[in-house]
Parts: sequence; structure tokens; C-alpha cells
Amino acid sequence: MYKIKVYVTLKQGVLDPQGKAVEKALHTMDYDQVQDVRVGKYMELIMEKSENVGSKVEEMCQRLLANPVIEDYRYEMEEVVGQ
Amino acid sequence: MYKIKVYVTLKQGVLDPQGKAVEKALHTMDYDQVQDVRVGKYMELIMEKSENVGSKVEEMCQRLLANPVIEDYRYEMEEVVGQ
Amino acid sequence: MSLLLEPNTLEIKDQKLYLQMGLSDEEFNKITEILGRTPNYTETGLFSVMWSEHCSYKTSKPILKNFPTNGERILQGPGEGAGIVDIDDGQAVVFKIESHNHPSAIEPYQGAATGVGGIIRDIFSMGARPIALLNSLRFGNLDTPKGKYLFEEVVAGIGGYGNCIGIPTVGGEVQFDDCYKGNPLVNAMCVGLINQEDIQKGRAKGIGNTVMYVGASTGCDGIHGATFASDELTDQSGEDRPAVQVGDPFMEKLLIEACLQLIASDALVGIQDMGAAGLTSSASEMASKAGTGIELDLDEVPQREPNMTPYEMMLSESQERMLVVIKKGREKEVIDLFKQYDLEAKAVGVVTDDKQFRLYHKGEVVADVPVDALAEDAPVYHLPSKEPAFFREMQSLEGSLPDVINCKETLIRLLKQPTIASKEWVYDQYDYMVRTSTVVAPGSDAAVLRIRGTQKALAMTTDCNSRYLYLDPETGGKIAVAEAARNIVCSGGEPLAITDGINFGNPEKPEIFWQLEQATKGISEACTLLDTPVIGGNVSLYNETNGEAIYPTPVIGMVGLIKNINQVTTQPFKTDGDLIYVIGDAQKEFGGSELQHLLYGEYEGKAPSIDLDVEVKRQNEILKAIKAQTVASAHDIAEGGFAVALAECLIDTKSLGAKVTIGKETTSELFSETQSRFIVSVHPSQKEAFEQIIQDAKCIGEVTSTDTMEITDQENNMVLRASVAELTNAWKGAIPCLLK
Amino acid sequence: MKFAVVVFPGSNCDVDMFHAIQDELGEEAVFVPHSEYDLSSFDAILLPGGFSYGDYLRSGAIARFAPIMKAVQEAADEGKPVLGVCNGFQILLESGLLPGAMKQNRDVKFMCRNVKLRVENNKTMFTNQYESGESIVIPIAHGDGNYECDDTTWEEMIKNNQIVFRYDGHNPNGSKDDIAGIMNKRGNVLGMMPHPERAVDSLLGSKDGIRLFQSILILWRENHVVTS
Ligand SMILES: Nc1ncnc2c1ncn2[C@@H]1O[C@H](COP(=O)(O)OP(=O)(O)O)[C@@H](O)[C@H]1O
Ligand SMILES: [Mg+2]
Repeated sequence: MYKIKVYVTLKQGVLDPQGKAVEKALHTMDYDQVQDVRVGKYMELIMEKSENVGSKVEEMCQRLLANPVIEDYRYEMEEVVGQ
Repeated sequence: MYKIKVYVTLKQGVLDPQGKAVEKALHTMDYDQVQDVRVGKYMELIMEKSENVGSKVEEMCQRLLANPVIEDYRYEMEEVVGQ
Repeated sequence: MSLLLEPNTLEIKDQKLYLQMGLSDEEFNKITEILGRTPNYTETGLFSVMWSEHCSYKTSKPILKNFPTNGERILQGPGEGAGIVDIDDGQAVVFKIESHNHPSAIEPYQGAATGVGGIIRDIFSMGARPIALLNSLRFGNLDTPKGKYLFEEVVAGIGGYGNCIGIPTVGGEVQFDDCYKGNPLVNAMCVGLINQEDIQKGRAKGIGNTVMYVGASTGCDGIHGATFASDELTDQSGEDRPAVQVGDPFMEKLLIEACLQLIASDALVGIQDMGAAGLTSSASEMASKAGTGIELDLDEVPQREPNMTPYEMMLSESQERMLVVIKKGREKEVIDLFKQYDLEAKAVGVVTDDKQFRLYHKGEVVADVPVDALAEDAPVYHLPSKEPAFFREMQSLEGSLPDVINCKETLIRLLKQPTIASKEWVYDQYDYMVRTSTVVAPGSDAAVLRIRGTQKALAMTTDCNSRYLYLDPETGGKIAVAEAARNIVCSGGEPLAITDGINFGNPEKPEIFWQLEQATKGISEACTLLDTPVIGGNVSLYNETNGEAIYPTPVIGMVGLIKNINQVTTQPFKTDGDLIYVIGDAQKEFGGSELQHLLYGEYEGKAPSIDLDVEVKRQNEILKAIKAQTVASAHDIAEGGFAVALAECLIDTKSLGAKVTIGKETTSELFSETQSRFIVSVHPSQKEAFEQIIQDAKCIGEVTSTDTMEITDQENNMVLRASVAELTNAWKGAIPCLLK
Repeated sequence: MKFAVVVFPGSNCDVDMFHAIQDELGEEAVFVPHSEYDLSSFDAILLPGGFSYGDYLRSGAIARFAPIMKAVQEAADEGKPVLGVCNGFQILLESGLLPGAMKQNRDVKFMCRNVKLRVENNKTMFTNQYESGESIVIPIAHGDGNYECDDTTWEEMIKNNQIVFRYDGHNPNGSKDDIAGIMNKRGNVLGMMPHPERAVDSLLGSKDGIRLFQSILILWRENHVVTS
């Protein structure tokens, strides 16, 4: 079994209203040290062991988990012992 | 300067509607190997260097970035060279 | 991108770099002639967006000028952010439709969301309070993951923006056909309400007045969006990343409130939203219309990214921004006003008297061109037009009667066609109730909103059946307007005016241009006869994927006035025992019909004919009958014909049924899409009064309490018998089922 | 009776709430911006629906830090009626005035429709004009209405009769135990996802929501007459 961790973030230059709102909120809460916030997604997938897991994950990111037009993604795979 | 990566996930045992929706979508796209999906948030914060960055981040997570009633969080800090 | 990388004038000219920006050789020469020199990179960029079809209407102008645009109630026709119509008592309604097709093809959620955001800005920049949103959508059939994805995300994006900003999305239409597979259509319409004394126009008047920038800061997103919208989609279009913008409805909500407050102040001189071609179009159009010039200091423009070039700033289509001109000396007031909403207002320029558009950056003049050259002098093209052989061929076909074996099964299958099926799955995701004025929610013919503090209400709808236009663009154009009017009339409203969203293929192809000519001719004729002038609209051409054009799709957005809220009428039957009437006879007309598509998988033959004089007469009579309080329910007969319309009158009633008798030719009686027809129900006590008003209404049966639909022929043979539950399940279950 | 309608940046049912109080209930309603610190002159506090701060991060998460929330807390401590509808409910949860948290709807879609609610507790300052167990029709319009809490909290709420409304029949959003509205132990803070302010005029469909506001008013009048 694999545990895949997928990180999806907005591309550089793409507006991140959510990040801006969080940043502003942190400022009003007096966390002035905060200079920038970007908000993205973090996903954990459990997948059965199979031959081409890597390319499947790549495909799933491209097709569904991220929108490559505005988002970047990266992922980590680790083998885990199935329950 | 610090770059802080914050990961927010739903607590174990809390049903994750978004994860379930992604899982279902992946199944209809024939990725049958996928057994479970959990969706969380991934945030990147840039913070000025200061003494108690760690405890500040902890506080921000507790107060705003995560809702401790249903969410867990963890974070990583790394020092980066400012632009 | 740094300035150093920008090509110089010589390179632009010699390497013909302007071609990549969408300017032709002749256009570039004309610019050189106007300026008396070769334009620099920034200037070339300014011209390329302002002379794009999206901003200049250079190919559609000759056609649009044939639209009827005047009428007693019309306060503002085409040419401003949106048109305005008088609705008495010093009030007016403001509305417009806008397309966001290309962005939605690439990033459906954000493409659709920012389309909604853009049209809302058009409305409040006229000074109006936006009160309702509608949309008109086209997708390929829901049989591929990509198709489902586009549909789901577009709907989510429309909902996402409208729900957050708190303007109810109250109506629309969705049609599915494979010609839209690679090029979905996303048209958004916004309706606003205004007191006539508050009407604003986008004018940069008063030499020396201050130009201020308000709202979101400028980023590198959407650069060249207007040019992109004026080109065909290809498989590579996904790479056009900068053309996609992300919307921030929260920011826009603040912007609306702040701008409406500013509009109430006498500090304001002019206001315009930064839509397509952003800062360039808003600034140059405001100056050109006022007969003035404008100077902008680009260093003052709020920027989201470091080191932006003048080219990038001027062409950016970042969302949620407005340009305002205010009286000199009142800047502080405006800054404070916006600060209350946590927004920044920044002085970025002045109004000048020399009719030049002059930009400064880091102390240097980086562009200096005549404003009129940008906003007015775009070339106008009279493109060649040619009737396609296909049209002749279709016209020559003798209409034949489709083979229907089992009427009930056919009806059930029709109800499951996604274009006919209930769109509840769609509007369930829209907050159609916020602002608590939605008297008739989505699901009936037109949506109705009350106007608080008055007895009045507004009815609104969007309509277009592009299959008819595919077979016969002129007839189809007439039908689109007539159908919109039918929906308004069935709701108890008097049609006031229309806005049109013209979505076509590549006009440089003579056959496509011919479609454009014919369709607009049909629309004009119908608008003239129905007395619904065109008060504004939008043109989206080049809707093609890999060389294949969409069906001609001129979407009609119509608004009607209901003078007394008691006259609001809806489509479901009301009471057991009410009499059911049908107005208009069915003919053997199946060209472009749902039945034809269901049975043969294609559309062919002639579109249904339409006699506009008959149409006008029937609509007037129905309105009269409604006003005389003789009508219990009214519904027009559209896609799928009588049987589908009758089913729709039964769904969502409290266990009502219907028992009716139809004429001999059952297939036509049940499924033909003959135009100008209606199903009306009437309480028996109103029978005489009703028949007096509509003399050719035929009583065909009555509303029952049986929860079944029973249709018999003249010899009393059962033609079709179905429980309302099974009809409802087919109709409501279809779209969710297709998305599984 | 004087009602405060608290307006956060992004609130969008504030106007509807205002009209419900002013036009239909016939009492005084005043908009109070998020930046204010004082609510002492009001008899009841209403937190309307909408998308405060764009609902970014989590719905209600940012609004909870607005200056006005201290005053809302004070009003609650004084025992004044505090009603949070939709986004208002989410804000009450995030700020800890009510227990639990909100997740995305089960189908991860926004939904807008009329739903049936069952009045579970009619012995409250918000529901005394309803019958116990009565089924009423009130619209919902939300994306995050999937109520969640741990079992201890839930058992506690049941014990104290804090569950005021449940979805009747179909549960639209997957919320725990069909919960549509809950109140605090003291009984003066109510949060609910359905919009009673949208159901106060038969022209728009249902009038079932007006009695919620009448409940507040009637009880207040009784106490007011007694104490003054
Ligand atoms: N995209 C949409 N958004 C909102 N409402 C929609 C949408 N599509 C359809 N509807 C609603 O569903 C109902 C039926 O639509 P439609 O079949 O187009 O009706 P008609 O043929 O009478 O114009 C209408 O009330 C319409 O407003
Ligand atoms: Mg209709």
C-alpha cells in the first residue's frame, strides 16, 4: 500500500484572495511579523500497491487534483504496511 | 526570514466530505486503486525573523489557522534568505 | 519580465511582432499612419487590445447597427456599460449580458466566476444596485468526464461568485449539444435597479479632474484576455495561462457598496469598470466619450507584483477594479470613503484637454496616442457573406413525420434529455433567494422579483434554441426573441427590452458571417414587432475548436415589467377542476426538434416556422387575460412539444393530474415544436371571461386530482397515460443520473 | 424592542434580516458595523448570513476576531437573545459561543432550497410560538452546514435540550443527528443554518419564520413589563 501526499498551490502570479484574507486577519491580530500567506491544498491518498503508481498519481494530479492552468502540484509517495 | 509550512487536516474519525467526493470522482475516472482520500489545507507563511517565532506560529494555528474542535495541525519552519 | 526584454520599434516592425498580438499588417500600417511614426511596444499593445473584436466590434458593427434600439421607455441604448429602461415612478431597470466563453473552456470555475463578476461591475458602474443574475450555458453532451467536469465547474463558479456577493441567481438556461464540446458557452446577465436621477455615465469630463483607481491591485493575470477572446480555441489554448483570472467576490462585494456610496456623492464625475482590456479601455473610452484626454502615471497604479512593465499594467485584466474620475480637490474624501470598506483609492492621473492618451512610467512618457484612435477609429470590416449550400439543402427537405411507436416511452425519454430535463441540480447550487425579493424562483418560465416599496415586479429570462438557428438562422433568431417574450408574458409581464449575447464561429468564414447577418436580421424583426428594443449586448466570435464552429447562438436576455404584483402567474396547474386550454395548433414541424434528435441523433430539415403577427396577437391576448385575472396558470410550449409542456405543468403541484383530448395527428399533437403555442389553465368561473379575450383558445380537458396525466384522442382512445410521479422522476432524475 | 443587525464585511443577509424585523415584525432594527465595540443599547443581537470575509479559510473563522464580537459575547453573558443564522451560526461556533464546528455539506455543494424542520424544543426564548414537534418550512442556502461535534458534547446537548431544530425527513447536508439549530446551555444564544428571515412573507412562499422573531419579542415584552 502507498500513502501519497499531494500538495497543490496556486501558481506564482495567480491571485490568492484566501491567502490575502488570512494575512490581513493575522495582521489585525497583531502578528505583524507575517509578510505573506499563500493557501493551498494538502491531500493524503491511500493507494493499493501496483506497478505504475507514480504515473497514475501524476495523471490524477493533472486531471483532477490540481488545475495546471492556475495551480502547481507536487507529491511524495511512501510505502506503508496495509492494515 | 522564515518560511513556515502549515498542514491542517481533519481529525482522525471526523468524516471528510471533500475527501469522499474526490475519492468518488477518482473512482469514476477508473482509478480503482485509490482506497481513501483526505483533503486538508496547506499554507505557506513568510515571517520576519524574531525570537519566538515558534510559539507565535503555534498560537496562530490554535487561534486562526486551524479549528481545534475538528482539525489537527502541524508545521515546519525553515530559515530562508530574504529577498 | 523586465523592460530590457521588450522589443524596440524596429523589431516590432521588422519581425512583425504585432501579428502575435492579433493586429494585421494593414492595421499596423494604419496605426503608423495615425501616429506618424512606428508605435513602441506598449503602444502596439494598446492598439491590439482596443482594436480586437471584443473591444471594437470591428466585424460585427455593421450588423449590430441594424438592431432597433429606440423606444418610449428606453433611457439608454447600446454604447454604455449597460442599457437602461424606464419602469415608471422615476425608477429604471438596467441590464446586460456578457460572455466568458474562452476563459471558461480553460478554467471553468474561475472563468465562469469572473464572467459573473464582470457583468455585475457593468451594472453598478451605471449607478444601479444589482438585484439579480441570470445565465445561459451551453455544453457538449454529458457523456465524457471532461464534459461533466466543465458543466459541474461552470455551475459551481457561477454559484460561487453570486452566492458570496449576495446577488440572487434567479434564472437561466442550459442546452447540451456536441458542437459545444470543446467550446462551452458561458453567458452571464445581471439586472440592476436605479432611480433615474442617479444614472451615471462613463465620462472623463472636466479638464484637470482627477482620475482615481479603486479596488484590487493589478497583477499579470488576464493579459491579452480581449485578444484571446477574439481568437479560436486550439488544443494548445491551455498554455495561454495569463488569460485566466481568479475572482474575489468578497472584494467585489465591498467594491459595490463603496462605489454606490461614491455615486451618491457629488464628488464623482464619471465611473467605469475595468473589464476587457482593463485600464486601457476604461481610461481611453472615458476620455474619448467626453472629448478629453487622459494622462496616467503608472508608478501610482497599485501593483500586485514587482517590476511590472507599462505593457503588463495596461493590458492586465485583473478583476474587481474600477476607474473613477472625481472633481479636483475631492481626493481625500474619496480615499476616506473607500477606506471604510477596507479598499484603496489612488489618484493615478488627470483629465487633459489635448485628446491624447499619455502614459508616464518612471518619469518617462511610455505611450502617447490619440484617445479617439484607440476608442473610435478601429477599422470596420465589411466581411464577405455567403449562403451555405447546407442551408439550401435543409430548406429543400420535405418535413417527414418521425416514427413514434410508444408515446409514453417517448415522452419519458424526452423528459430525460438533458436540455429538457429539470435544471434543479443547477439552481439548487445558486442562492436565488438572498435579498428576499424573489417571488418566482427558478423552475417556472421567467423569474419574478418584487420591487420593494412598490406594487411592481420585474420578470426576467434568457433564451435561445440554437438548433433552429443551425438550420435557419433568420427564423431561429426570431424564435429566440419570441420565446423569451413568451416566458415573460406567461409570468404576467410586459416585455420591455432585450440584451443579446451573440455567440458565433469565425466571422472571416463567409458562411459564418452569413449566419450572423441572418440571425441578427431575424432578431431585429422580432424585436421591432414585439416592441422590445435592443439596449445592449455582447459579441463573442471565433467560438470554434480545431476549425469546427458552434451552432449560431444569439442568447436573448429579456426583462419585463409587472405593474401589479397580483398579476404574477406561474406554470404549474393550481386547482383540481380548472379547465385546460391550448392556444395555437400543432403542425408537422420536427426540424431541429428534441424528438428528431432523440430518434435520429441529428437535426435536419426546416426550423419550425414563425409568424410574428400571430405571435404578437397571442402574447397580447394572454397578457390581457392575465391582467383580467382570468388565468390560473400559463406555460409556453417549447422544446419537446405539448406533451413535455403538459408534464411540466403537473410537476411540483400537490398531487394534481390532467385529462385532455388531442387531435388526430398524435405525433405532431404531442411532440411537434410548432411556435407561438401555450397551455393555460382557467378556473371554471372565469371560463366566459377568458374565452371572450382569447377566442381561439381551445379547451382540451381539465385538471384532475388523480396524480396522472391522461391523453386521449378524438375517439376516446388512450394515447398516453402516465403517473405524475414517473414523469417527475424521469425529469428531475436525469441530470443527476448523467453526472454519476 | 431594539434589534442589532451586525454587519461584517461580506455579510449579505443583513438587509433581509433588517426588513424582517422592521417591515414584518414591526420593531426597530439597526445595522451595527463589525468595527463597533458596544451593543449595550440593544435588546437582541442578530448575526445575519452571508460570507463574512469571503468565508476564506473557514466560514466564520475571521469574523470571530472582529471588534464587535467582544460586545456580542457581553450581550450573551448578560442573557440577551443572540441569534446567528447561517454564517452567523458559523461565527458563533468559531467564537466558542456555541459548541461544535461546521464542515462542508455532505455533497460538497452549495444548496439552496426550502426544507422541513422539526421544532424539537419550544420552551426557548426563540421558539415559544411554535408547537413542540411542529414541522415548519424554512429555506436553507449554504455550503458549510454539516454540523459536527464530539459525542460528549452531543450527549450534553441532548441532556440540556439544546437541540432546538432538526431537519425533518431528509437531512440535506449530512449534519450530525440531523441538527439544524442549537442553543447554549443558558438558552439565550441560538445558532441555526436555515434562514427564518427569508420566511416571513407569504408572497415569497413561507411565513413559518416570523414566529421565531415573535417568540423573542413576546418574551421580551413580558419581562419588560414586569421589570419596568
Ligand atoms: N443555468 C440556469 N441557471 C438558473 N436557472 C436555470 C438555469 N437553467 C435553467 N434554469 C431554470 O429552469 C427553468 C426551466 O428552464 P428552461 O427549460 O430554459 O425554460 P424555458 O424553456 O421556459 O425557457 C427556468 O425557470 C430557468 O430559469
Ligand atoms: Mg418557457
